[in-house]
Amino acid sequence: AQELLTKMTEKCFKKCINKPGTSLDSSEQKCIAMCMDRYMDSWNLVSRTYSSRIQ
Amino acid sequence: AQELLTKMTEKCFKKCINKPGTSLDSSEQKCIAMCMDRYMDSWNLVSRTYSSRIQ
Amino acid sequence: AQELLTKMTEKCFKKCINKPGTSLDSSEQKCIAMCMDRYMDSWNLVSRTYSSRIQ
Amino acid sequence: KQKAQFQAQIHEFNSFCWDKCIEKPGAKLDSRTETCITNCVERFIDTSLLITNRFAQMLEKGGGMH
Amino acid sequence: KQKAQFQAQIHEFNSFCWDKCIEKPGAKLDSRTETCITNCVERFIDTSLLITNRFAQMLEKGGGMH
Amino acid sequence: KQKAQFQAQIHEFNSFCWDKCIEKPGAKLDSRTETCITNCVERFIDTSLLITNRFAQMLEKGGGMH
Repeated sequence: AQELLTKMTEKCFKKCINKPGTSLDSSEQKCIAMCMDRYMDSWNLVSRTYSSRIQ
Repeated sequence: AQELLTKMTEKCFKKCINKPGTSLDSSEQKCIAMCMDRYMDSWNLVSRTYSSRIQ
Repeated sequence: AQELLTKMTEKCFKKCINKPGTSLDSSEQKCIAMCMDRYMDSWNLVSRTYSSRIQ
Repeated sequence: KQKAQFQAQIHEFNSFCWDKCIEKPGAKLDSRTETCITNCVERFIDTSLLITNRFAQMLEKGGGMH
Repeated sequence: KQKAQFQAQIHEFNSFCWDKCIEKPGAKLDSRTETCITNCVERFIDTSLLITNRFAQMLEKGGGMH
Repeated sequence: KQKAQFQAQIHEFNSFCWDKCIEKPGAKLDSRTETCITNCVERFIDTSLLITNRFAQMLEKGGGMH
Protein backbone atom coordinates (compact mmCIF):
# COMPACT_ATOMS: atom_id res chain seq x y z
CA ALA A 1 0.00 0.00 0.00
CA GLN A 2 3.08 2.24 0.20
CA GLU A 3 2.75 3.36 -3.42
CA LEU A 4 -0.93 4.23 -2.86
CA LEU A 5 -0.18 6.29 0.25
CA THR A 6 2.64 8.15 -1.49
CA LYS A 7 0.50 8.99 -4.51
CA MET A 8 -2.50 10.06 -2.40
CA THR A 9 -0.31 12.37 -0.32
CA GLU A 10 1.06 14.07 -3.41
CA LYS A 11 -2.23 14.31 -5.31
CA CYS A 12 -4.27 15.48 -2.31
CA PHE A 13 -1.67 18.00 -1.20
CA LYS A 14 -1.85 19.48 -4.70
CA LYS A 15 -5.66 19.59 -4.71
CA CYS A 16 -6.22 20.79 -1.13
CA ILE A 17 -3.29 22.97 -0.07
CA ASN A 18 -2.96 26.05 -2.13
CA LYS A 19 -0.72 28.10 0.13
CA PRO A 20 0.89 25.99 2.86
CA GLY A 21 0.32 27.77 6.22
CA THR A 22 1.58 27.23 9.77
CA SER A 23 -0.77 24.28 10.29
CA LEU A 24 -3.35 22.22 8.41
CA ASP A 25 -6.58 24.13 9.03
CA SER A 26 -9.88 22.27 9.35
CA SER A 27 -11.03 22.95 5.79
CA GLU A 28 -7.74 21.56 4.47
CA GLN A 29 -8.11 18.48 6.68
CA LYS A 30 -11.67 17.90 5.42
CA CYS A 31 -10.54 18.36 1.84
CA ILE A 32 -7.72 15.84 2.33
CA ALA A 33 -10.07 13.24 3.87
CA MET A 34 -12.54 13.68 1.00
CA CYS A 35 -9.80 13.62 -1.61
CA MET A 36 -8.46 10.39 -0.10
CA ASP A 37 -11.89 8.75 -0.29
CA ARG A 38 -12.32 9.79 -3.92
CA TYR A 39 -8.81 8.63 -4.78
CA MET A 40 -9.65 5.18 -3.43
CA ASP A 41 -13.03 5.17 -5.21
CA SER A 42 -11.17 5.96 -8.39
CA TRP A 43 -8.60 3.25 -7.67
CA ASN A 44 -11.35 0.68 -7.24
CA LEU A 45 -13.06 1.80 -10.44
CA VAL A 46 -9.81 1.67 -12.41
CA SER A 47 -9.10 -1.77 -11.00
CA ARG A 48 -12.54 -3.10 -12.03
CA THR A 49 -12.27 -1.53 -15.50
CA TYR A 50 -8.81 -2.94 -16.12
CA SER A 51 -9.72 -6.40 -14.75
CA SER A 52 -12.76 -6.74 -16.97
CA ARG A 53 -10.70 -5.62 -19.96
CA ILE A 54 -7.89 -8.13 -19.59
CA GLN A 55 -10.12 -11.13 -18.94
CA ALA B 1 11.66 -0.94 -26.62
CA GLN B 2 9.29 -1.16 -23.62
CA GLU B 3 10.32 2.26 -22.31
CA LEU B 4 9.73 3.80 -25.76
CA LEU B 5 6.25 2.27 -26.08
CA THR B 6 5.28 3.39 -22.59
CA LYS B 7 6.43 6.96 -23.19
CA MET B 8 4.77 7.18 -26.62
CA THR B 9 1.48 5.95 -25.20
CA GLU B 10 1.51 8.60 -22.50
CA LYS B 11 2.71 11.48 -24.67
CA CYS B 12 0.39 10.69 -27.57
CA PHE B 13 -2.65 10.13 -25.37
CA LYS B 14 -2.01 13.60 -23.92
CA LYS B 15 -1.64 15.20 -27.36
CA CYS B 16 -4.47 13.39 -29.16
CA ILE B 17 -7.22 12.55 -26.68
CA ASN B 18 -8.76 15.58 -25.17
CA LYS B 19 -11.97 14.07 -23.81
CA PRO B 20 -11.82 10.24 -23.72
CA GLY B 21 -15.02 8.90 -25.36
CA THR B 22 -16.58 5.44 -25.73
CA SER B 23 -14.08 4.47 -28.44
CA LEU B 24 -11.05 5.85 -30.29
CA ASP B 25 -12.60 7.71 -33.21
CA SER B 26 -10.81 7.82 -36.55
CA SER B 27 -9.36 11.31 -36.07
CA GLU B 28 -7.90 10.24 -32.73
CA GLN B 29 -6.42 7.13 -34.36
CA LYS B 30 -4.86 9.21 -37.13
CA CYS B 31 -3.48 11.68 -34.58
CA ILE B 32 -1.95 8.84 -32.54
CA ALA B 33 -0.30 7.29 -35.63
CA MET B 34 1.13 10.66 -36.65
CA CYS B 35 2.23 11.45 -33.09
CA MET B 36 3.97 8.09 -32.91
CA ASP B 37 5.88 8.76 -36.15
CA ARG B 38 6.96 12.18 -34.92
CA TYR B 39 7.98 10.79 -31.53
CA MET B 40 10.26 8.32 -33.31
CA ASP B 41 11.63 11.02 -35.63
CA SER B 42 12.42 13.04 -32.56
CA TRP B 43 14.01 10.03 -30.86
CA ASN B 44 16.27 9.49 -33.87
CA LEU B 45 17.22 13.16 -33.98
CA VAL B 46 17.99 13.23 -30.25
CA SER B 47 20.04 10.08 -30.62
CA ARG B 48 22.11 11.56 -33.48
CA THR B 49 22.60 14.85 -31.63
CA TYR B 50 23.69 13.15 -28.43
CA SER B 51 25.99 10.70 -30.25
CA SER B 52 27.81 13.42 -32.16
CA ARG B 53 28.21 15.39 -28.93
CA ILE B 54 29.81 12.65 -26.87
CA GLN B 55 32.24 11.51 -29.57
CA ALA C 1 25.13 13.62 -5.36
CA GLN C 2 24.04 12.26 -8.75
CA GLU C 3 20.33 12.67 -7.94
CA LEU C 4 20.93 16.27 -6.85
CA LEU C 5 22.83 17.12 -10.05
CA THR C 6 20.14 15.52 -12.23
CA LYS C 7 17.33 17.39 -10.50
CA MET C 8 19.17 20.72 -10.56
CA THR C 9 19.84 20.38 -14.27
CA GLU C 10 16.19 19.75 -15.02
CA LYS C 11 14.77 22.40 -12.67
CA CYS C 12 17.26 25.10 -13.69
CA PHE C 13 16.92 24.40 -17.40
CA LYS C 14 13.16 24.90 -16.97
CA LYS C 15 13.59 28.15 -15.03
CA CYS C 16 16.40 29.68 -17.08
CA ILE C 17 16.12 28.53 -20.69
CA ASN C 18 12.95 29.64 -22.32
CA LYS C 19 13.90 29.13 -25.96
CA PRO C 20 17.04 26.99 -26.35
CA GLY C 21 19.40 28.80 -28.77
CA THR C 22 22.67 27.90 -30.47
CA SER C 23 24.65 28.38 -27.23
CA LEU C 24 24.11 29.25 -23.57
CA ASP C 25 24.30 33.03 -23.53
CA SER C 26 25.77 34.84 -20.54
CA SER C 27 22.41 35.73 -18.98
CA GLU C 28 21.37 32.08 -19.15
CA GLN C 29 24.66 31.03 -17.55
CA LYS C 30 24.19 33.56 -14.74
CA CYS C 31 20.62 32.40 -14.21
CA ILE C 32 21.74 28.76 -14.01
CA ALA C 33 24.47 29.56 -11.48
CA MET C 34 21.99 31.50 -9.32
CA CYS C 35 19.33 28.84 -9.68
CA MET C 36 21.83 26.20 -8.60
CA ASP C 37 22.75 28.19 -5.47
CA ARG C 38 19.08 28.65 -4.56
CA TYR C 39 18.35 24.97 -5.19
CA MET C 40 21.07 24.03 -2.72
CA ASP C 41 19.88 26.64 -0.20
CA SER C 42 16.45 25.10 -0.49
CA TRP C 43 17.89 21.59 -0.11
CA ASN C 44 19.65 22.60 3.09
CA LEU C 45 16.50 24.24 4.46
CA VAL C 46 14.37 21.19 3.63
CA SER C 47 16.96 18.96 5.24
CA ARG C 48 16.99 21.01 8.47
CA THR C 49 13.18 21.18 8.57
CA TYR C 50 12.77 17.46 8.04
CA SER C 51 15.53 16.58 10.53
CA SER C 52 14.02 18.68 13.31
CA ARG C 53 10.61 17.16 12.60
CA ILE C 54 11.63 13.53 12.86
CA GLN C 55 13.72 13.92 15.99
CA LYS D 1 5.15 -11.09 -9.67
CA GLN D 2 2.27 -10.88 -12.12
CA LYS D 3 0.10 -9.45 -9.36
CA ALA D 4 2.70 -6.78 -8.61
CA GLN D 5 2.74 -5.82 -12.29
CA PHE D 6 -1.06 -5.62 -12.36
CA GLN D 7 -1.07 -3.38 -9.28
CA ALA D 8 1.67 -1.17 -10.75
CA GLN D 9 -0.49 -0.71 -13.89
CA ILE D 10 -3.48 0.32 -11.80
CA HIS D 11 -1.40 2.88 -9.92
CA GLU D 12 -0.19 4.31 -13.22
CA PHE D 13 -3.68 4.43 -14.80
CA ASN D 14 -5.23 5.87 -11.68
CA SER D 15 -2.61 8.59 -11.36
CA PHE D 16 -2.94 9.52 -15.04
CA CYS D 17 -6.76 9.47 -15.20
CA TRP D 18 -7.13 11.26 -11.86
CA ASP D 19 -5.25 14.22 -13.34
CA LYS D 20 -7.37 14.01 -16.49
CA CYS D 21 -10.82 13.64 -14.84
CA ILE D 22 -10.80 15.16 -11.33
CA GLU D 23 -11.01 18.91 -11.05
CA LYS D 24 -11.97 19.22 -7.37
CA PRO D 25 -12.70 16.09 -5.27
CA GLY D 26 -16.36 16.14 -4.14
CA ALA D 27 -18.59 14.26 -1.67
CA LYS D 28 -18.73 11.32 -4.05
CA LEU D 29 -17.61 10.29 -7.55
CA ASP D 30 -20.48 11.63 -9.66
CA SER D 31 -21.52 9.67 -12.74
CA ARG D 32 -19.80 12.08 -15.14
CA THR D 33 -16.50 11.61 -13.36
CA GLU D 34 -17.00 7.83 -13.25
CA THR D 35 -17.61 7.80 -17.01
CA CYS D 36 -14.54 9.93 -17.57
CA ILE D 37 -12.34 7.58 -15.52
CA THR D 38 -13.71 4.42 -17.19
CA ASN D 39 -13.28 5.89 -20.68
CA CYS D 40 -9.85 7.21 -19.81
CA VAL D 41 -8.63 3.75 -18.75
CA GLU D 42 -10.25 2.05 -21.78
CA ARG D 43 -8.86 4.58 -24.28
CA PHE D 44 -5.43 4.45 -22.63
CA ILE D 45 -5.39 0.69 -23.17
CA ASP D 46 -6.61 1.18 -26.79
CA THR D 47 -3.84 3.71 -27.39
CA SER D 48 -1.24 1.38 -25.94
CA LEU D 49 -2.45 -1.52 -28.13
CA LEU D 50 -2.58 0.64 -31.25
CA ILE D 51 0.96 1.86 -30.69
CA THR D 52 2.33 -1.57 -29.80
CA ASN D 53 0.79 -3.24 -32.86
CA ARG D 54 1.88 -0.49 -35.21
CA PHE D 55 5.38 -0.64 -33.79
CA ALA D 56 5.51 -4.41 -34.30
CA GLN D 57 4.44 -3.95 -37.95
CA MET D 58 7.17 -1.35 -38.47
CA LEU D 59 9.81 -3.70 -37.07
CA GLU D 60 8.63 -6.45 -39.42
CA LYS D 61 8.99 -4.11 -42.36
CA GLY D 62 12.42 -3.21 -41.07
CA GLY D 63 11.66 0.48 -40.57
CA GLY D 64 11.40 2.64 -37.49
CA MET D 65 14.47 3.32 -35.37
CA HIS D 66 17.82 3.91 -37.02
CA LYS E 1 20.26 2.25 4.14
CA GLN E 2 18.29 4.48 6.50
CA LYS E 3 20.48 7.40 5.47
CA ALA E 4 19.75 6.72 1.77
CA GLN E 5 16.01 6.73 2.52
CA PHE E 6 16.33 10.00 4.43
CA GLN E 7 18.20 11.58 1.51
CA ALA E 8 15.64 10.28 -0.99
CA GLN E 9 12.89 11.93 1.08
CA ILE E 10 14.72 15.24 1.05
CA HIS E 11 15.12 15.07 -2.73
CA GLU E 12 11.39 14.41 -3.10
CA PHE E 13 10.34 17.20 -0.69
CA ASN E 14 12.78 19.67 -2.22
CA SER E 15 11.64 18.95 -5.77
CA PHE E 16 7.97 19.26 -4.80
CA CYS E 17 8.30 22.40 -2.67
CA TRP E 18 10.64 24.07 -5.16
CA ASP E 19 7.88 23.87 -7.77
CA LYS E 20 5.37 25.17 -5.21
CA CYS E 21 7.44 28.05 -3.79
CA ILE E 22 9.99 29.30 -6.34
CA GLU E 23 8.80 31.51 -9.14
CA LYS E 24 12.11 32.90 -10.36
CA PRO E 25 15.37 32.13 -8.49
CA GLY E 26 16.82 35.37 -7.06
CA ALA E 27 20.08 36.57 -5.48
CA LYS E 28 19.12 34.80 -2.24
CA LEU E 29 16.23 32.90 -0.66
CA ASP E 30 14.12 35.75 0.71
CA SER E 31 12.24 35.23 3.98
CA ARG E 32 8.90 34.76 2.24
CA THR E 33 10.30 31.94 0.13
CA GLU E 34 11.97 30.38 3.18
CA THR E 35 8.67 30.42 5.06
CA CYS E 36 6.92 28.90 2.06
CA ILE E 37 9.45 26.05 1.84
CA THR E 38 9.40 25.34 5.57
CA ASN E 39 5.59 25.32 5.67
CA CYS E 40 5.43 23.23 2.51
CA VAL E 41 7.64 20.51 4.02
CA GLU E 42 5.79 20.61 7.36
CA ARG E 43 2.32 20.44 5.75
CA PHE E 44 3.45 17.70 3.39
CA ILE E 45 4.50 15.61 6.39
CA ASP E 46 1.18 16.44 8.14
CA THR E 47 -0.74 15.38 5.04
CA SER E 48 1.21 12.16 4.82
CA LEU E 49 0.55 11.36 8.51
CA LEU E 50 -3.15 12.22 8.23
CA ILE E 51 -3.56 9.95 5.22
CA THR E 52 -1.51 7.09 6.68
CA ASN E 53 -3.41 7.13 10.01
CA ARG E 54 -6.81 7.36 8.34
CA PHE E 55 -5.88 4.52 6.02
CA ALA E 56 -4.80 2.35 8.97
CA GLN E 57 -8.17 3.02 10.67
CA MET E 58 -10.02 2.02 7.50
CA LEU E 59 -8.09 -1.24 7.29
CA GLU E 60 -8.96 -2.01 10.92
CA LYS E 61 -12.63 -1.48 10.18
CA GLY E 62 -12.22 -3.72 7.14
CA GLY E 63 -13.18 -1.07 4.60
CA GLY E 64 -11.26 0.65 1.87
CA MET E 65 -9.93 -1.29 -1.10
CA HIS E 66 -12.02 -4.04 -2.68
CA LYS F 1 25.50 -1.68 -19.53
CA GLN F 2 26.94 1.46 -21.11
CA LYS F 3 24.53 1.05 -23.99
CA ALA F 4 21.57 0.84 -21.60
CA GLN F 5 22.71 4.06 -19.93
CA PHE F 6 23.05 5.77 -23.30
CA GLN F 7 19.53 4.68 -24.27
CA ALA F 8 18.12 5.81 -20.92
CA GLN F 9 19.66 9.25 -21.52
CA ILE F 10 18.04 9.47 -24.95
CA HIS F 11 14.64 8.57 -23.49
CA GLU F 12 15.05 11.28 -20.88
CA PHE F 13 16.20 13.94 -23.37
CA ASN F 14 13.53 13.01 -25.87
CA SER F 15 10.74 13.15 -23.30
CA PHE F 16 11.97 16.50 -21.97
CA CYS F 17 12.56 18.16 -25.35
CA TRP F 18 9.32 16.78 -26.81
CA ASP F 19 7.39 18.68 -24.13
CA LYS F 20 9.50 21.79 -24.82
CA CYS F 21 9.34 21.75 -28.63
CA ILE F 22 6.21 19.95 -29.86
CA GLU F 23 2.92 21.79 -29.72
CA LYS F 24 0.85 19.57 -32.02
CA PRO F 25 2.44 16.68 -33.93
CA GLY F 26 2.21 17.34 -37.70
CA ALA F 27 2.77 15.43 -40.95
CA LYS F 28 6.54 15.72 -40.47
CA LEU F 29 9.10 17.33 -38.17
CA ASP F 30 9.41 20.79 -39.72
CA SER F 31 12.81 22.48 -39.69
CA ARG F 32 11.85 24.83 -36.87
CA THR F 33 10.93 21.91 -34.64
CA GLU F 34 14.10 20.06 -35.62
CA THR F 35 16.20 23.08 -34.67
CA CYS F 36 14.34 23.36 -31.37
CA ILE F 37 14.99 19.70 -30.52
CA THR F 38 18.67 19.83 -31.49
CA ASN F 39 19.24 23.04 -29.50
CA CYS F 40 17.25 21.66 -26.58
CA VAL F 41 19.46 18.56 -26.34
CA GLU F 42 22.67 20.58 -26.80
CA ARG F 43 21.71 23.20 -24.19
CA PHE F 44 20.56 20.50 -21.78
CA ILE F 45 24.00 18.91 -22.00
CA ASP F 46 25.66 22.34 -21.58
CA THR F 47 23.52 23.01 -18.50
CA SER F 48 24.40 19.65 -17.04
CA LEU F 49 28.14 20.23 -17.60
CA LEU F 50 28.00 23.76 -16.18
CA ILE F 51 26.25 22.51 -13.03
CA THR F 52 28.49 19.49 -12.59
CA ASN F 53 31.70 21.52 -12.97
CA ARG F 54 30.51 24.27 -10.66
CA PHE F 55 29.46 21.69 -8.08
CA ALA F 56 32.90 20.04 -8.25
CA GLN F 57 34.55 23.43 -7.68
CA MET F 58 32.32 24.05 -4.64
CA LEU F 59 33.26 20.70 -3.15
CA GLU F 60 36.95 21.48 -3.63
CA LYS F 61 36.51 24.77 -1.79
CA GLY F 62 34.64 22.85 0.90
CA GLY F 63 31.39 24.75 0.47
CA GLY F 64 27.95 23.69 -0.72
CA MET F 65 25.88 21.21 1.26
CA HIS F 66 25.82 21.39 5.05
